[in-house]
Amino acid sequence: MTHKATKIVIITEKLIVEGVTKIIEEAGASGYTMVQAAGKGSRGVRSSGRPAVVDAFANVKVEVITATRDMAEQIADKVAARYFDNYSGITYLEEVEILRPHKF
Amino acid sequence: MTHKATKIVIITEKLIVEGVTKIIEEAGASGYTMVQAAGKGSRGVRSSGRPAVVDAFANVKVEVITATRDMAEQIADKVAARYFDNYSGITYLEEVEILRPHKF
Amino acid sequence: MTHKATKIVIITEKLIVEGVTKIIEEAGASGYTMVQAAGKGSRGVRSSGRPAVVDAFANVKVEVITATRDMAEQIADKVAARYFDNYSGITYLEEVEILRPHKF
Amino acid sequence: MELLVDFLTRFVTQFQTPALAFLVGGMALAAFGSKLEIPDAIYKFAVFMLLMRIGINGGMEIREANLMEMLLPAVFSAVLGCGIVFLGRITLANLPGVKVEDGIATAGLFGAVSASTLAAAMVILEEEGVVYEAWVPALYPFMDIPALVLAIVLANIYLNRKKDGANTRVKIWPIITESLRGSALSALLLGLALGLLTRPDRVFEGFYDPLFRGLLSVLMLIMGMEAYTRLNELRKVAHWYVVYGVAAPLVHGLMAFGLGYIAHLVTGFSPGGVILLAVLAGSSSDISGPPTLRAAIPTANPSSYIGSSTSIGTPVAIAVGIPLYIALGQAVFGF
Amino acid sequence: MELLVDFLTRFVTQFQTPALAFLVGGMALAAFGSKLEIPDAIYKFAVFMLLMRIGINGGMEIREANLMEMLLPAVFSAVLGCGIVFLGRITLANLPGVKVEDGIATAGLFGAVSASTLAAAMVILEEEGVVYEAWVPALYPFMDIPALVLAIVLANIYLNRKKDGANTRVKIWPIITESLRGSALSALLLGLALGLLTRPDRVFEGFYDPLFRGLLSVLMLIMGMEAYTRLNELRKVAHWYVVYGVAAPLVHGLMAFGLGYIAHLVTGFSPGGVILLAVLAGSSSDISGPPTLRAAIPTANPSSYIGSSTSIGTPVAIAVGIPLYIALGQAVFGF
Amino acid sequence: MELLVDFLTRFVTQFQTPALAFLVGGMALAAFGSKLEIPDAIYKFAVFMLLMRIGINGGMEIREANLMEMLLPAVFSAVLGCGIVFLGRITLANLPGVKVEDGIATAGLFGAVSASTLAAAMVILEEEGVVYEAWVPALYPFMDIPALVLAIVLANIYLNRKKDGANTRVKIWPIITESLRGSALSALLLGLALGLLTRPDRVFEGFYDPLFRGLLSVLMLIMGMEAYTRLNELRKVAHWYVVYGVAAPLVHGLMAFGLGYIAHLVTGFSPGGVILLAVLAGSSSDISGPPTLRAAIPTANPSSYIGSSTSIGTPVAIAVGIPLYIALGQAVFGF
Ligand SMILES: Nc1ncnc2c1ncn2[C@@H]1O[C@H](COP(=O)(O)O)[C@@H](O)[C@H]1O
Ligand SMILES: Nc1ncnc2c1ncn2[C@@H]1O[C@H](COP(=O)(O)O)[C@@H](O)[C@H]1O
Ligand SMILES: Nc1ncnc2c1ncn2[C@@H]1O[C@H](COP(=O)(O)O)[C@@H](O)[C@H]1O
Ligand code: NA
Ligand code: NA
Ligand code: NA
Repeated sequence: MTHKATKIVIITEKLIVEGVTKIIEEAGASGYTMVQAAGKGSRGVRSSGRPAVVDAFANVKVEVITATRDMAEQIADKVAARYFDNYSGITYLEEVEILRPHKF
Repeated sequence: MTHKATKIVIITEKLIVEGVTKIIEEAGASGYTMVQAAGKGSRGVRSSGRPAVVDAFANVKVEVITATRDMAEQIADKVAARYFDNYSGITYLEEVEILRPHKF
Repeated sequence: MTHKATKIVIITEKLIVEGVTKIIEEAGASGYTMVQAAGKGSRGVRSSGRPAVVDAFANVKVEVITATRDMAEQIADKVAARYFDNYSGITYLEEVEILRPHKF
Repeated sequence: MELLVDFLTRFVTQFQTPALAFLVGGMALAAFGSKLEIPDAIYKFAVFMLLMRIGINGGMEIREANLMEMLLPAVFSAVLGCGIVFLGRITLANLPGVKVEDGIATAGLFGAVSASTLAAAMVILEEEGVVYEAWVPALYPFMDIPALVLAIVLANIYLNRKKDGANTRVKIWPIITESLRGSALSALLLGLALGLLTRPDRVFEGFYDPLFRGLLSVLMLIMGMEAYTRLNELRKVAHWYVVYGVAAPLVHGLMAFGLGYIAHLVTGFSPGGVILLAVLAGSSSDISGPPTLRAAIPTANPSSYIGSSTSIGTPVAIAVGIPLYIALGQAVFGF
Repeated sequence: MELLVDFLTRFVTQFQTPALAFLVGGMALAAFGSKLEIPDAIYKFAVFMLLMRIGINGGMEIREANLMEMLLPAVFSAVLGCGIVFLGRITLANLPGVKVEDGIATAGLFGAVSASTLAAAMVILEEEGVVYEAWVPALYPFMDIPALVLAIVLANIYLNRKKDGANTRVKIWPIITESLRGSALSALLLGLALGLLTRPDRVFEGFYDPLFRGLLSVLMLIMGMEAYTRLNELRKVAHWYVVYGVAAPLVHGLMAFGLGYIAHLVTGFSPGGVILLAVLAGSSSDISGPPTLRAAIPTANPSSYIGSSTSIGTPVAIAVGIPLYIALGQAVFGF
Repeated sequence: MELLVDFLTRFVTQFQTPALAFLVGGMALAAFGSKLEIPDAIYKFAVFMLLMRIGINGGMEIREANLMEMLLPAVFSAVLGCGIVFLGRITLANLPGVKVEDGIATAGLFGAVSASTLAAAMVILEEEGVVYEAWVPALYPFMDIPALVLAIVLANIYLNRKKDGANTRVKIWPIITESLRGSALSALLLGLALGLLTRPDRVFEGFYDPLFRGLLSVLMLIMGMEAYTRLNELRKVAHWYVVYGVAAPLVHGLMAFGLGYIAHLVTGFSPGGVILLAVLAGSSSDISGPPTLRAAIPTANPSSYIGSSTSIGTPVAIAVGIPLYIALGQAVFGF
């Protein structure tokens, strides 16, 4: 049997990853997963500060599985409020099904 | 409040990534995100041309959030039509919820 | 027209990736995709054995698109049963839509 | 007149020295759309090696140096780092079309130091046979830290005032710590400590020193590609950045040459040292400056400061600045 | 008879030379299932270093060379590059079980050049004390580009004709540009330009040259592992690829030896040069050839051409080809 | 008494030798929160280079060595590898708060060998002018494999008995193969084979040997950062691991010194060889040991064994062990 849970995905600049994970931990999530990413968005112009020719993968994609939808929205709001005026980034939510609800 | 949007995922060979992102941009998407990937599929035999022993992560996984489902399908169809006879790759769609619809 | 399929995601230690992909292949999946990942979870303490300062991305995120939900659950159960007592890892399922069902 | 001729000859010959040749080569490759990639790991390691080389050597020499001799150049370095930022604050940051915090951040980057520009000058001076006190490259942090810290403080003062007119105090110590923790200064200081406190002579002579020149050529290639690639970011910001990017390195270098000359008169600072001080001041930070500023002045647009520094400031500092200061040194000191 | 004995002795000794020993070592590791990994970044950097070393040295020598001397070998190189592709077109590509475009792509890869095979031969010749004009390795692009371009053109002509009988023209210039932009030719040409136009002597002697031999050993190890790993791809394609992979390098090498000998008679092309020309022709591209072909002839199955080149062609070109041409050179020129 | 003074002097001077200085420097950087990163690719390549250097040199020397001379030290190495594991099984693994399989895994790691500790000792001995048979480093696998295999076997026996009282047999051969396939032993054995069977002298002298010392300094830096970073893992396990981490390296080293001394008396094993044997025994595996144990004894908690080895065992083995054995050697052999 599976249980519904929410996944929140945050794609943003590597530079602020520490701040983002702090928000995630403070929200009480049980963990998170991070992947190196490259990308293009509306702020393609905002350069990362690392040499572009050697570090194209300067974005990160952070995923958090949260037990409640509330926690997911709270994380998304906080990250957007704190960072997305000055740093590039997007967030979105997805519904997922987990098998071992005690983990989250 | 959140809004429905579609995510299209394309997993294919690094070699054609430029062509794929061109299709995405021409379709009018507001951006895309790319991740290095390794994988195995039906065409495992088609080798990438880079030394396999040093470059195992020769696939890319490209994700695009599109405002309309139409745009997502259009991207998927174009990529498949143009490349998947000769290059390995798969595509699939997911429903996601976005918080700031003006971004997409 | 699109068809429903299931995506199973397994996030775990790189060390056991061979065992995990073997389970996936034995279950009859048509392929899988792997991405290097970093993460934090309940077992943050269990170290990977590779120098943490040089190999922070010591997790992998494995994704499998399966034609039937059954196959997905079977993979998830086997991986959890065989590994998750001793290695860190989580799994979850998502619904996706595929365009070319013969591929899976 | 003779100075000019000498400078021009040197300027042209300069393009044949490997440092500059690799820089120009990198630009040409990028312009041509080449797919050549130098892996990120190699870039990071080359930077580490350069800074360790500079640090260890500096440390070994400081061990034997008369510390008093270092004092005046160190003070001048800090004065220059701060002076450059103040200068940018009252010029660039007030120009039409330039956002104040963008201008301050840019001045901070130009006040800070580029390890690769410094390394290029060291190699060229060696080839020219111009000597200098080996601790001179160790002046790096004395100029780099004050410049970055001051820029961050000035930007915060400005932004606070704009926001609420209030007079919130900016905490300086965390900015300094943050800056010391960056990868560039960490490596340099580690090298300094190792050179000062231990006996790394053999590993220095067998590894860090012989690879210096070669890894520098690789870095120059990367910087050339980078300079070209970032050019289009500049198109999105005010033209004043281009003017500043061309003029600032030379103005800063000449200011430093002047102060260095005073140190020469007062404490016998070597001609080579004066030239290197000018190079330090004329260079703009390429490795740890940008992320530090990006994190500490988030509202500043990085396209403005990174574009003007990487695409214009650095090429000018290397291609025009270095031969200029050498020609000037020759004219002034007659070596 | 003596030639054969000489070749056999040389062939056996050859396995003790580092180049071949590392190649065989890599195969053995892969066969044994070793988990040893050489990181991708190191591989890319080693290839870059090798090509820069070859390019810079070539450039420095061309500066002093009599350009007329280079003319005939350069023309012969282009003739060989094209000749090899035509030969493959009328033999391999017409064999039963071989798809025409697969055969053409394979011939293109064998007509193009492998930097590591060339480097291995240079090291072995140096150890044998056989000298050659230093510009010989710079013949690389004269053979590589025509071969790749011709293969792409022939494949497109064939495919167009098959599709609609029409006579759509294939554009050649974009293919050449694309090929020059590849990482291998970019690095080689950059090195050539730097060697020709600037004074990179010190960085060459202190960095690119001394690391050459060592990084080559690392590359040979990788190529050995790769050759073994790709063997199973060959199992999925026609047996003719195995036959071609064994015979073609030697046939091409001997063709080149013959043309080189003519150049020796006509313009005094050195014996070492003749041998290297044979090595160039006998080698098959391993770095930039495969992705170029994959992008330009997408319908060709890469398992066929990469398998036959990496797993068979390259080991044969190194292990059999190089000692064969040296023995032949000794017999013919009596050095 | 004199021995103690000598050891203390040496201990203090030791901190000035590059190997230790970089280790301490790495710890300091990590403690300070530095953002310096040495890329994973560089780490992997440095380890590869070190093991190839040790292997090739060992192989070249074994070629000329009297194999009989090696026999006794090789047997002693295996005896030590097993002895250390048995010792840990009956001490550490039975202490309160220590899970039996955790204790066994830890003993396995301390019985196995660290290539970087070995390399550091080689560099220090060279600086001290202490000579040894060049095949001594090639004793590595004779100690490493038996230790890891025995630990895995003992843990499995224990776990099987606990589970069902049954007497399931543990298969030894797959464990040995798995261990030989690991990246560290693969590289070492490849180097040995190349040194033994081929003529890699030039590539050894021009590449693997000169880079040895420098890459070792980089590895020491990484190990220092790692030691500090892992310290907090230790807080989560029993205090006994700390005691074991401090005492075990020295006890094992002294046991090996004793056996080495017997070999000295019996077959004339050199004083330097005796010291290196002590270093091998005193070191604990940092590269391939941990993943091997993690895969083969999955229920053992890696925080316990990796923490005690990386954060305590290795620093003690290098900073205290190496000078101790040298002082002891001086006292005993009077060189
Ligand atoms: N429509 C999109 N689909 C997928 N990823 C996107 C999209 N838009 C932006 N991104 C990602 O989000 C990052 C920041 O976007 P932005 O803030 O728009 O510059 C980009 O670098 C992309 O990696
Ligand atoms: N069932 C699957 N689940 C997840 N990824 C897949 C699946 N099938 C194929 N892939 C990915 O798509 C790539 C190309 O697949 P193919 O065209 O079947 O060779 C593979 O290398 C995998 O990365
Ligand atoms: N709530 C979560 N959201 C996303 N990823 C997670 C979460 N919890 C754990 N993970 C990932 O799963 C890995 C293993 O988790 P664990 O077994 O809890 O240590 C972590 O390193 C993360 O990469
Ligand atoms: Na400056
Ligand atoms: Na060829
Ligand atoms: Na040991």
